[in-house]
Amino acid sequence: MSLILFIEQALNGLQYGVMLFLMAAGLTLVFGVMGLINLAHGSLYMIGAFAAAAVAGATGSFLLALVASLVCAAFAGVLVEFFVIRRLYDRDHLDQVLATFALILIFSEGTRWIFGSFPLFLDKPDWLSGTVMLPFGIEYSLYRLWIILVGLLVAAGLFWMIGRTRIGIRIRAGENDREMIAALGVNISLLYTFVFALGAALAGLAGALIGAIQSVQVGMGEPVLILAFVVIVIGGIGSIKGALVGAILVGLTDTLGRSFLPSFFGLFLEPSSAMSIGASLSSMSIYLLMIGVLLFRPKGLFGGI
Amino acid sequence: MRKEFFLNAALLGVLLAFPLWAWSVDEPYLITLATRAIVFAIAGIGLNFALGFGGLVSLGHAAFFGLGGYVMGVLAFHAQTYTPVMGWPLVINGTKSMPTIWLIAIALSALLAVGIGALSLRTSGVYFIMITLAFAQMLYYFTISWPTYGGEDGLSIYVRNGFPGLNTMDPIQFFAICYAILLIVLAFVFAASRSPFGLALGASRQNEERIQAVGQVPFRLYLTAFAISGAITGLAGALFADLNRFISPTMFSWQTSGEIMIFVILGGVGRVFGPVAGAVLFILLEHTLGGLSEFWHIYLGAILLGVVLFARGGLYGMVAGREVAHD
Amino acid sequence: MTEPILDIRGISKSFGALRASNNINIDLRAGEIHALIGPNGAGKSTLIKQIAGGLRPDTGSVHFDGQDITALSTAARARLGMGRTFQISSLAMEYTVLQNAVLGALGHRGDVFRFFRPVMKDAGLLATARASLEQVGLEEFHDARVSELSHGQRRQLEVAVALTLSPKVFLMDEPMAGLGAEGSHRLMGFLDQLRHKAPILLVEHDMDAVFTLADRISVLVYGGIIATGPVEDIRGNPIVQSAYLGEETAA
Amino acid sequence: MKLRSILAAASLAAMATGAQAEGVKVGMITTLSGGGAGLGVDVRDGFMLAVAQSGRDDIEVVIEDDQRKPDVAVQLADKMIQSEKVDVLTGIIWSNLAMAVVPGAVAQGVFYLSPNAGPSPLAGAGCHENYFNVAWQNDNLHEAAGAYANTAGYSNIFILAPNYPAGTDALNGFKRMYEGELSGETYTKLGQTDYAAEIAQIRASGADSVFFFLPGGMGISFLKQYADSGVDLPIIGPAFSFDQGILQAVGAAALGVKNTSQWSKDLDNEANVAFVESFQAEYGRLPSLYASQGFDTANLMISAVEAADVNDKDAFRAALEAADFASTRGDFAFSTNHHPVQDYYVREVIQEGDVFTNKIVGTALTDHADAYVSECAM
Repeated sequence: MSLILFIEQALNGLQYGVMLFLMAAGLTLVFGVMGLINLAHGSLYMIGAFAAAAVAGATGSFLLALVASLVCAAFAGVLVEFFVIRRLYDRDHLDQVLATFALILIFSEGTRWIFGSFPLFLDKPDWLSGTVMLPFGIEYSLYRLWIILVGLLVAAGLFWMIGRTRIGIRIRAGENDREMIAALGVNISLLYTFVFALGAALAGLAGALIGAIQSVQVGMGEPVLILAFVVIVIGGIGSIKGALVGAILVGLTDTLGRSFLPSFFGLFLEPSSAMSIGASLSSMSIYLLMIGVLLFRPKGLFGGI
Repeated sequence: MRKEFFLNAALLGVLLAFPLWAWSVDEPYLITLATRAIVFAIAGIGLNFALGFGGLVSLGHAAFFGLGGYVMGVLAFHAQTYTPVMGWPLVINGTKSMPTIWLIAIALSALLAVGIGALSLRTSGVYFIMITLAFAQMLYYFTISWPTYGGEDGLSIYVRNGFPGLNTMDPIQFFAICYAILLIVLAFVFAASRSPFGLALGASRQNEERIQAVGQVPFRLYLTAFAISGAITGLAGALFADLNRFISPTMFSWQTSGEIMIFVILGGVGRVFGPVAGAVLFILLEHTLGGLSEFWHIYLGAILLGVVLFARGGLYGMVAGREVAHD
Repeated sequence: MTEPILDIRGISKSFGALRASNNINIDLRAGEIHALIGPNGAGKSTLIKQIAGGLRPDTGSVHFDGQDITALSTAARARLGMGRTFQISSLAMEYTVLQNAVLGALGHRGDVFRFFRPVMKDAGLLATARASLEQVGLEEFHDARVSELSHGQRRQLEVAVALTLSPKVFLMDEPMAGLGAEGSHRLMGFLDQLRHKAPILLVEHDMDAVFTLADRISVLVYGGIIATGPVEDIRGNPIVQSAYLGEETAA
Repeated sequence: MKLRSILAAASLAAMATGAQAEGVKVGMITTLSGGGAGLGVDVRDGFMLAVAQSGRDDIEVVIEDDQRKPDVAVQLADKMIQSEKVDVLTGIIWSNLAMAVVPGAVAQGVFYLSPNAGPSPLAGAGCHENYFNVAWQNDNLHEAAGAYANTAGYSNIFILAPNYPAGTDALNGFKRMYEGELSGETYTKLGQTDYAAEIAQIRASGADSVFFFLPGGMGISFLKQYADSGVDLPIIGPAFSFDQGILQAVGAAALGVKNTSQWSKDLDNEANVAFVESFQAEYGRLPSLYASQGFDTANLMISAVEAADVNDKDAFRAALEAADFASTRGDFAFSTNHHPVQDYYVREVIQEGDVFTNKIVGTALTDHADAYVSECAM
């Protein structure tokens, strides 16, 4: 293995981590503020991707498609929050898991009913196509660099919002003590709707951004959802910082595991079994990471609650 | 109490009468359908032992369901091919005997549950949900890429394993076996729920401080409950494998964990008979809605949503009202 | 004076910069009620946790019945004979009164890992449970759920559950809190008798109760014991009055 | 639309008169809900089109959704055989579901006609006289890709597939025919969506070309990311990732890619021209590979129904073996293990107007059977 390949793979891991962060940020926010486990977060991701594909197909504009993904996912989020989710805040996790699992079924088949069973087309715009040369002679996809940038901007925006704005103060207060914030005269149900819509919009944006280089199809949300849960559990549920660190850890572990585990086993095993053992182990690597983290920190890396 | 008693009796009665009727009119598929409901019910009873009685929300019970299935698959595969399961350090041969397979499935599932539980019980709440899911996912990916027993293709065992004195390939006889096991499991869980262990476990779920103050360690109670829970679900997995004469990594998937949880919640968390009602309802829904439309998952989702939002406590909560204290 | 049953020797506990317990020595002897008083935030709950288990002191040791129990878990201490009642009722809320009492008796007997016999038909456990409930005056409420009980009744049940353990000492964290005048009065009469069964380490805010019941009093201020002695000594102790009683009466 | 009662229109009349003696009852178990539903829908539509075109009023088709779950498929097969008393089963898309259903079904005496999956055990030691595969053995398209790589002059290829049995079979099939060197061989996680790490490996490996087998959404993701990576080595793959149903989702990223298939919509034979036209007229979309396989499966069965009574198992089996039907692929015959002997073509992805589709640019293998024939005792 060459150093340059290692650096490139580390960059890939970072980029994958940032993609996961976009998805995990909304999930951890919703959990931190409302204490809600939302399995349907993956469906909002899917809605964002489908909305973007539909709008890009009709208008040809990628930026309009991104806007559409934000708006549609946020709108779906508000609807779901209003009709279903707000009845679940004071329920236990079990009811939340089942109800949002039911939402997955409804959203997935509803999307298939509207858009059909075949994957949709969504591509990055021309101005983000192609590659750029990085130092050390690494040729890297411009679009992937752009995703890293957007992801870091979103992270910065969230840190700013939570740390510096009035709405952020309310969110933090709500995390600590629901009754207190209600006593302060803040309209708590409006705050919750806002936070849920924000989380949904982030998921939708992630769906659109990632959909441009992946497959826009029904069921695209569930594998990402499980990864996002792994991320926020590693980071500590409710912590945006934890989500960012967790996402990057997961991204790096997965990417580097995939790239180097088979050749690592090749050092002392025959090639075919090295390949299969390496591949099996790398598909389990993030779960091993998560179990390892939880054994030493049962509330995740940044989980204080 | 009386309402619940009648509901239990009716449930068991219908579960027995329906296949007998199907047998008399020669509809073997309907017998198989009832058997499927029973096997799912046993899996749900297993989860309910940890989830309902101990408050341990495990989203990884597919690990035990799948392990039970693979115990059956691996033992039967080696018996069919006349190869030993293991040649060293001691020779273990395959078997086609159901009772042996059940015992091994129960023992290994309990052992796996002790391992997973000992690690997972360090966490609680959502972390516990996710760490149990992680263990099941690892087994899922492992079996997918493990070529010896078919990987993702799974493994077909063409003929059901044997039970002394019965023809297990005859649907009604296999049904009878499963029904008998259901009764035994229900009897055990019913007894355990009223036993000293049940009282202590329930108290631990409600208030860990309390159980410590009377001199007992919650961790031991939870771990025991988790092991029993895993063993029952593992037994269900072995039966499920024999029902289908087929095993595959799907048994380990998170959707399987989710479905087992649905049986429990649909029926009523913490009720001894809850998972039975839940599994029967789920099979009924799957069977009738599947014929309505290509998009039947939408209706299934809407019904599940309705149950969570408006029928708290599941079917049993709706019909039998609030749970009465066991005494 | 007899040998102390419970002997806390020089324990200290810090949380970051905060010294919650500062070289505390306190003991409990047969037949006495030893009251621990102190203003809010003095570190009473932290001290109780270190005695009952659940919090390990940084330094110092806890001796019980001649044995060093500093490293033992809460459950192990309970099995050795520490009966505890909590400041905030800590009961199995979904269970009935009788079930909670049976739970105590079962925990004490120790054969928890039995799966087949109905626990609520176990004559031995029921006898212990009923006797304890009768002592605290809850015999009329066997079948009531704890969640339906009044605040005072829950306090009584706490004591009853502790009784089922036949403890060698009682640790009681504010048992009078929230009781009406009549309830307090009844409980005081009961504790007065109870000390002959097993001595009581009593954390209490109700000064009337403390001065009526206690044989000895220790005063905890800012994590340290500033005085220990018989009731009259403490009542007359100028340091205590300025540091604590004065403040309390002013409040 | 009531699934359970999708009957070939005329069969209603047949039922009304009770005339069932000559007819055949078909059970179709296929994936109609969830992520992989597109393939099942195509197989079903192709199959039903052929049934309708046959004009026969004695073919009854019962259709059920397997949800892509093996245990559900097994239950449905039991139901179809035991309760519906079907004569012929068909429809399964996925190898793992086929492995779960087929051995048990054929052992109970029904015929199974596979419109898509062709796992190797069923072609070799596990072959059965009542099992017919009308699509291909799983390795076939990969073998064709290997053969094409030779003719294209590739000598240092990078190959990748998901880490599951069909993936291992794919790479083994490719290597069976390919004669050059491998610059790398990688197994990815099943369901993986991000391929940056693999693409970086390809770039670093010094390969002159890439072969991949990534069915469904995995292939779409890989192709889009590959096109975006600046690695411009030629790619070859089996038709699955370049099929009509998903090409539109890949878009320009797939243009020019060579893929191997036993069918293409521009195959110039009478049956195919009629099929493509009538499929488009009936369903308003271009037919896919899977639709052609469903169509051929139905026509094979119809040819057998016309030649023999399904209750006479031996005669019906002989009629199936004769494969006397006009296949959309042109020449079609069964090998002794009841798997196809057929030509495999090389197609190139092109754009016609706004539609992405394939055109044939060559033939990879002629009259090709499969590697497992000799293991089959039939």
